[in-house]
Amino acid sequence: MERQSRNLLITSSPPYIKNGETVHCLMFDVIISLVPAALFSIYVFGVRSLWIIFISSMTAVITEGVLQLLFFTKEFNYKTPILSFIKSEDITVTDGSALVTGLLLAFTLPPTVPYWIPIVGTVVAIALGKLAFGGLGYNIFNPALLGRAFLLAAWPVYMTTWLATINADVVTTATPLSMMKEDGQLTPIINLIVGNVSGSIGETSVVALLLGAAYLFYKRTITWHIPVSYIVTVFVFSLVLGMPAFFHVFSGGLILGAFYMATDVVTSPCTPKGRIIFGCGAGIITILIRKYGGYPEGVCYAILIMNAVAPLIDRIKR
Amino acid sequence: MEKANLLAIFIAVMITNNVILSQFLGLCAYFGVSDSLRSAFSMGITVTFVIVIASAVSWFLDYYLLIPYHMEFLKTIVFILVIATLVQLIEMFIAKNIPLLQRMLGIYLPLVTTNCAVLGITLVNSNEGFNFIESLVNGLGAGLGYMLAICLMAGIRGRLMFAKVPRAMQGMPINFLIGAMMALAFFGFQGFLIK
Amino acid sequence: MWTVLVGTLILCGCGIVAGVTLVGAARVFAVKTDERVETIEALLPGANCGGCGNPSCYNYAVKLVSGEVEPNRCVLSKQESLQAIGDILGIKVEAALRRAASVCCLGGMVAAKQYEYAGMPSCRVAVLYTLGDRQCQWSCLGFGDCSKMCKFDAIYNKGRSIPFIDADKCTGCGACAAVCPKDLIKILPVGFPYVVCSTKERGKAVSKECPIGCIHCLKCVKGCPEGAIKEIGGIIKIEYSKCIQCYKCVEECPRKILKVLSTVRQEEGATA
Amino acid sequence: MHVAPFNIMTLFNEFFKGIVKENPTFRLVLGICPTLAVTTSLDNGLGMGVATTFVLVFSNMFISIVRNIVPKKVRIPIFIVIISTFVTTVELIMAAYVPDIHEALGIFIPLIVVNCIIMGRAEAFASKAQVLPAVADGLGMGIGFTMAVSIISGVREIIGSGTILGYEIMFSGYSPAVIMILPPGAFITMGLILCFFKYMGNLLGRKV
Amino acid sequence: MDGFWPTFTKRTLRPANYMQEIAAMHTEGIETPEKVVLFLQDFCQDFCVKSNDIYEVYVKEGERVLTGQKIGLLLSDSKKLAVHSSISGEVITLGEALHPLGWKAYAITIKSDGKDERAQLRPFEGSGLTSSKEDLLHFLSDMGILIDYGLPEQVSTLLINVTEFEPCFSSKERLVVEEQEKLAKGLEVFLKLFDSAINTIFLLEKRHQHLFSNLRQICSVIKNTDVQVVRRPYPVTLQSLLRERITDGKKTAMIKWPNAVMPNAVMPNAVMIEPSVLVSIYDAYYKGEPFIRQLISVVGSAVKKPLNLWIRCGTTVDYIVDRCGGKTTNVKRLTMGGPLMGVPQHTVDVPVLKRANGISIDVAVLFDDERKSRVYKPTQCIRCGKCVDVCPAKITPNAIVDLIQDRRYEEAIRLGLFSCLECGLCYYVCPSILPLMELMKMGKYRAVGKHTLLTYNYYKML
Repeated sequence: MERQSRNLLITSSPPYIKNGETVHCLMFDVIISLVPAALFSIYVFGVRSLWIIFISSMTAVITEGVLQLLFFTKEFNYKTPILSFIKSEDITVTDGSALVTGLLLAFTLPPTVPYWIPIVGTVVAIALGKLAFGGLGYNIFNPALLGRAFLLAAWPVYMTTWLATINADVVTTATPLSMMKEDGQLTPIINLIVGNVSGSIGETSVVALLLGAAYLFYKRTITWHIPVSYIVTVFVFSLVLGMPAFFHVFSGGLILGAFYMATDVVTSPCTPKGRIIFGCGAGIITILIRKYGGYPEGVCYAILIMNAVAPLIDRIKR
Repeated sequence: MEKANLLAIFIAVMITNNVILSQFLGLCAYFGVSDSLRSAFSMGITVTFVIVIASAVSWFLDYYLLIPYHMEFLKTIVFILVIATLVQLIEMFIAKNIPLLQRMLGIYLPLVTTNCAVLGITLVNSNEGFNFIESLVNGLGAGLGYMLAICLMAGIRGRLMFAKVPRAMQGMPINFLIGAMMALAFFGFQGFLIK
Repeated sequence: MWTVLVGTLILCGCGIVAGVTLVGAARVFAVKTDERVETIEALLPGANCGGCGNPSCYNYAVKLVSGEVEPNRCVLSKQESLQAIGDILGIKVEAALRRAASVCCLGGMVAAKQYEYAGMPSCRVAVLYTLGDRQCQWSCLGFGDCSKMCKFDAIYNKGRSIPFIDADKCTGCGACAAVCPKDLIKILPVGFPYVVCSTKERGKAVSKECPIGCIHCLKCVKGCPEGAIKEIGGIIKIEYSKCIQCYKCVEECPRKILKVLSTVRQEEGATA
Repeated sequence: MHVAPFNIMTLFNEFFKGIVKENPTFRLVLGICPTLAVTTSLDNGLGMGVATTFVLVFSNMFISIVRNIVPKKVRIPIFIVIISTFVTTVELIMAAYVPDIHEALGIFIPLIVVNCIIMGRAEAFASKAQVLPAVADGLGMGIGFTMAVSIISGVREIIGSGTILGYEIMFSGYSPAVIMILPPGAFITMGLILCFFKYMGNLLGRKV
Repeated sequence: MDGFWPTFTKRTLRPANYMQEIAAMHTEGIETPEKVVLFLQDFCQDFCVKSNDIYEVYVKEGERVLTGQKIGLLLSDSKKLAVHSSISGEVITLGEALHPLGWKAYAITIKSDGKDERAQLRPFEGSGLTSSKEDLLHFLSDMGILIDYGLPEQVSTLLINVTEFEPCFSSKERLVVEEQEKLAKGLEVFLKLFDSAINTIFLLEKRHQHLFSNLRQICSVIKNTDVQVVRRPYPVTLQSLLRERITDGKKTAMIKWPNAVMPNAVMPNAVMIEPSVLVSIYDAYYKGEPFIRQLISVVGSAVKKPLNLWIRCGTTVDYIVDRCGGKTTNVKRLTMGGPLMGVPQHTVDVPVLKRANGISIDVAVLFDDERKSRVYKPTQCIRCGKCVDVCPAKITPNAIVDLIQDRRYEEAIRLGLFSCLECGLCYYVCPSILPLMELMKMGKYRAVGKHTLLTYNYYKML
């Protein structure tokens, strides 16, 4: 009946050409752009940081795969899990977003954490931060930052023990920001830019991060609005409050946050104006926390708070 | 000095110890009324209004009636009476004089009576021994903090309307998780302004 | 003793002051409201299904009180609550016919294709391109936009198929009918015959497009003893006020296109 | 108006429905403020549960007694006054006998007044039922609430400080997740438990 | 697994000018086809598919007609438009035929006798009409050219859209290069329709800079004329939007104006036309030749070589496929109007869409074979905002589509659903492969009323 001799044409919605970009592309672009920073951290902090990155990203992928298999596939057969994994159309773990979350989470951890910390953090990030909302595209908060905020609140001791770089004589030390906060001691800008300071795995080297960011800009995976408005606001606002502006721009996780976390497409506003507001808001909150708050670093919380505000920004500025 | 103290109270109750996210006051309405931005905003305004007035009235009662006669244990009863009466009064007043506002706030006003934020803040005012101005500032900060949290929640829930939230998570569970995440985000303000 | 006395006095004082203020305020700011609306709203099912043509049960209750609509417009209410509403309003309520949604298409995926549809799996979108990918313009597209609308799980699709309607669960609210881009879903009284094909073509033109469609032989029209069945503008229509449920038309139909809308689940038709 | 007939079976029904079927916390999601605020440790949770149960039983009883003499228009203020009387009583009792729990619960004892469970039961049940069913209902609801609060506070205490009622129970080397006894932990615990109940409900509902 | 692995190529936000070779292609004429189908119920592609119900037929079945002979008349509320036979031959059927826009419509089918005998030409000079606006308008509609906004009294700016929105067409470019004289003279005639001197602006894309000198020459002849180089090309649907503003104030209440579309050019009373209309006007005014031929581009993977063709109106697609060296059995997808905004066809028997209205689209035909007509599977929106970045109407397609799927049409309209130009760029860039434009189109129908589509449909199912 269906097979007629007549040549049936295919009909679908009009645009017949695409620029070939898919969600996979976006996600793998981010992964590629994170490689320089990862390599640098392995060089500086040793193999330990490689292990943390590996554990974190693997846990992310496995968590997402298993949870999607259990709760998101429509007809899941307990007897043949692998078959239903392959057959199901609802499983989107292959799009690489879980890998990005795992990587970014590992980047925000200190290199000294015990190996179970990234596991717990990633499970929380993927399960509560992302899949509870229905998966990629629906989450309100950046999963990686959520995981980090969770870990920081749960195990503050582990999360604030830092490893010195290989060039230093001591083993544990403080990050430039906490040195600034506690002793008022400024770290030389050049050390901050190269990455010869202690800090989280991925956040130390500004050069490596900017290298990756340049790739993202070239691929148009991210737009300039959020990073530029974020960094400019931090710079200007810290000048206004009489703080060392260059130090605040290059220290801590600001570069990592501005280029990789705040630009997470799902959790930021989708109009250019909205993105600029988002960046400015995050910048102001970051500096406020760094100046007046109890924590030395405010990027994580600033972005999370702005994530909560993003739906409102979208509502107003579209 | 005086001003800095007031600012500290204001910031503390509005952001650092947000009335919803850290003190768990007024959660029923927070989850119940945050389904649309409009109603959330109305609720926020109503709560702010009622808290400020209730703070003022209860301060007078506390300071001039209960404390002189050492009747502090009657605080709860007296305050809740005051609040219930106040809400009723405001409702009637609005219904008569400002019908537009009535249409906006109508269904939320009765909800405010059983909102623990109002009673909680008046009790805190009394327990902390705030003076009149401090009570007012505390009430205003609490109300604005309430409004902030509920508006953010409404925005998020407006977006969630399009999300494919898993069935077991739909409704209350996901709302609680959002609450958790907002509380986590507001953690960043811990130790704010305290030197 | 002193404590008890003062405590009592303070409480009574507060109570009296509050009471007097409230009573006074109630006098000053009196606004008339109709309590019946709330009572009636409580009696309504509260599903806000829209079956009565109002956006919510509250609006329906307001209209009921103002006397604009009949109480039996609500399809979800049980007879007792309808009666109770009638008592409040002081009017007599007649029992409403039980109605259920029914898809008036028999062929669906059996009808001949005119092109391969590769767009979004949604009837409302597919209908943009020549009213769907079937040659028959009145065929169900089977993407199940209607089943996504149902609040009562009464209608569902199996893959791409004509939706199955569980008339037991169906309340006749009409949400599915409102969404159907081809108006194939109709809300019809249960227990009466209905025509399961909507085509306006006749004879061979139908057979070419769909092997099981209505060819308009008009045997049902001739067979009806009450003259309740008529062909108007190419559609066979049954006047339910005249129908005596003799089911002669159902027996007469050579292609079994007339069926009785029963509360039993409709049998599953052909799928793609 | 529905009046429950006096019958020992109905009494049992009224009692048990509050524990499982209409559990105020997990099924109806009422009175969440104290549920989240005071459940940092199991003894706090138990204290809160017992206090609420006490208030529930007595306020239900009294409201049921006075239900026929209270004019409809002023019933809510009167209910509130009755409830707050018992709340004040409980507060004074607790301050006298368990001062440390009273200290830990802080303003949440007076806030029992505005707990939706109590007001809700008063409005929905006690104002329409006879005394005995009302007491049974209050007791059932109270025990249901206490159970829910104990579960939440137990989970939070075990994970958040590695103890239960102050005794170390977790394996050595366990580092407690402090977040669980902080506000976000309360939200997370509550959300996940609700999700679990809903998931089980869906699972069971599908089988039936 | 195309698009699974990242490539290091830069992704464009606008389709590049693929098929460069067609740009250099000179236009070719096409000999008279064997048969033409001419509709008496014509439609213009617009926000809704509209049709006129009333028409007059001047020929009978079996009658012999000459090329350019007037055979029918389309009528709607205040407009009328003559239809001319584009070949000489015999009328074989009068009745329904499949229209490229999807519905069946009343049409005259003419079989060619191969002689292509011309009917008498009637240029404006010898027609005895006065040079008043009304007469000129009447003359043009009698020649098969409809100026859709009637007598343009309020119009203050005339925009001539030389930009090419679709990536693979070059018919406008060829028109400017080859028919520069006709364009200038046609514009002169067209300007006679307006009372006072109005500004005329040629809109030229940056990548078509080489046309600048040609257009400057036209400008030097005619007063108040200018060339403006713009960054983005404008979709043809913008014409309808602008015309809507001139003619129907009520309907435009639903449209949120794309104020940022054309930073300098959008004035309150601007209208936009395609250059090809001017060529037709020249032919009619000076030569007396009615609208019987049109320029199309033929591209696609099922075609051996892409072409710019002059065809007779009503030529069916299968003839063109043969003419371009393709096989009809190879054709898997047929689109009328380009890869971004075209109308999908489900059979090769349809005639080419007639560009009869002054506002309608320049037609191109796109054939694809099996390989090219692969369909992507949509995933969910990740809110990347790329659709917002590219949207020429400055609306937020992702938010609107969310609302449409939730059936909140009121809010969708408030967000500018009706200023969607249906240009297809949002789908082009969407990494989630969501059919945004399709959903917007659906939303427009549903927002106006569920039955709009059906009432405009010829079958009138209600």
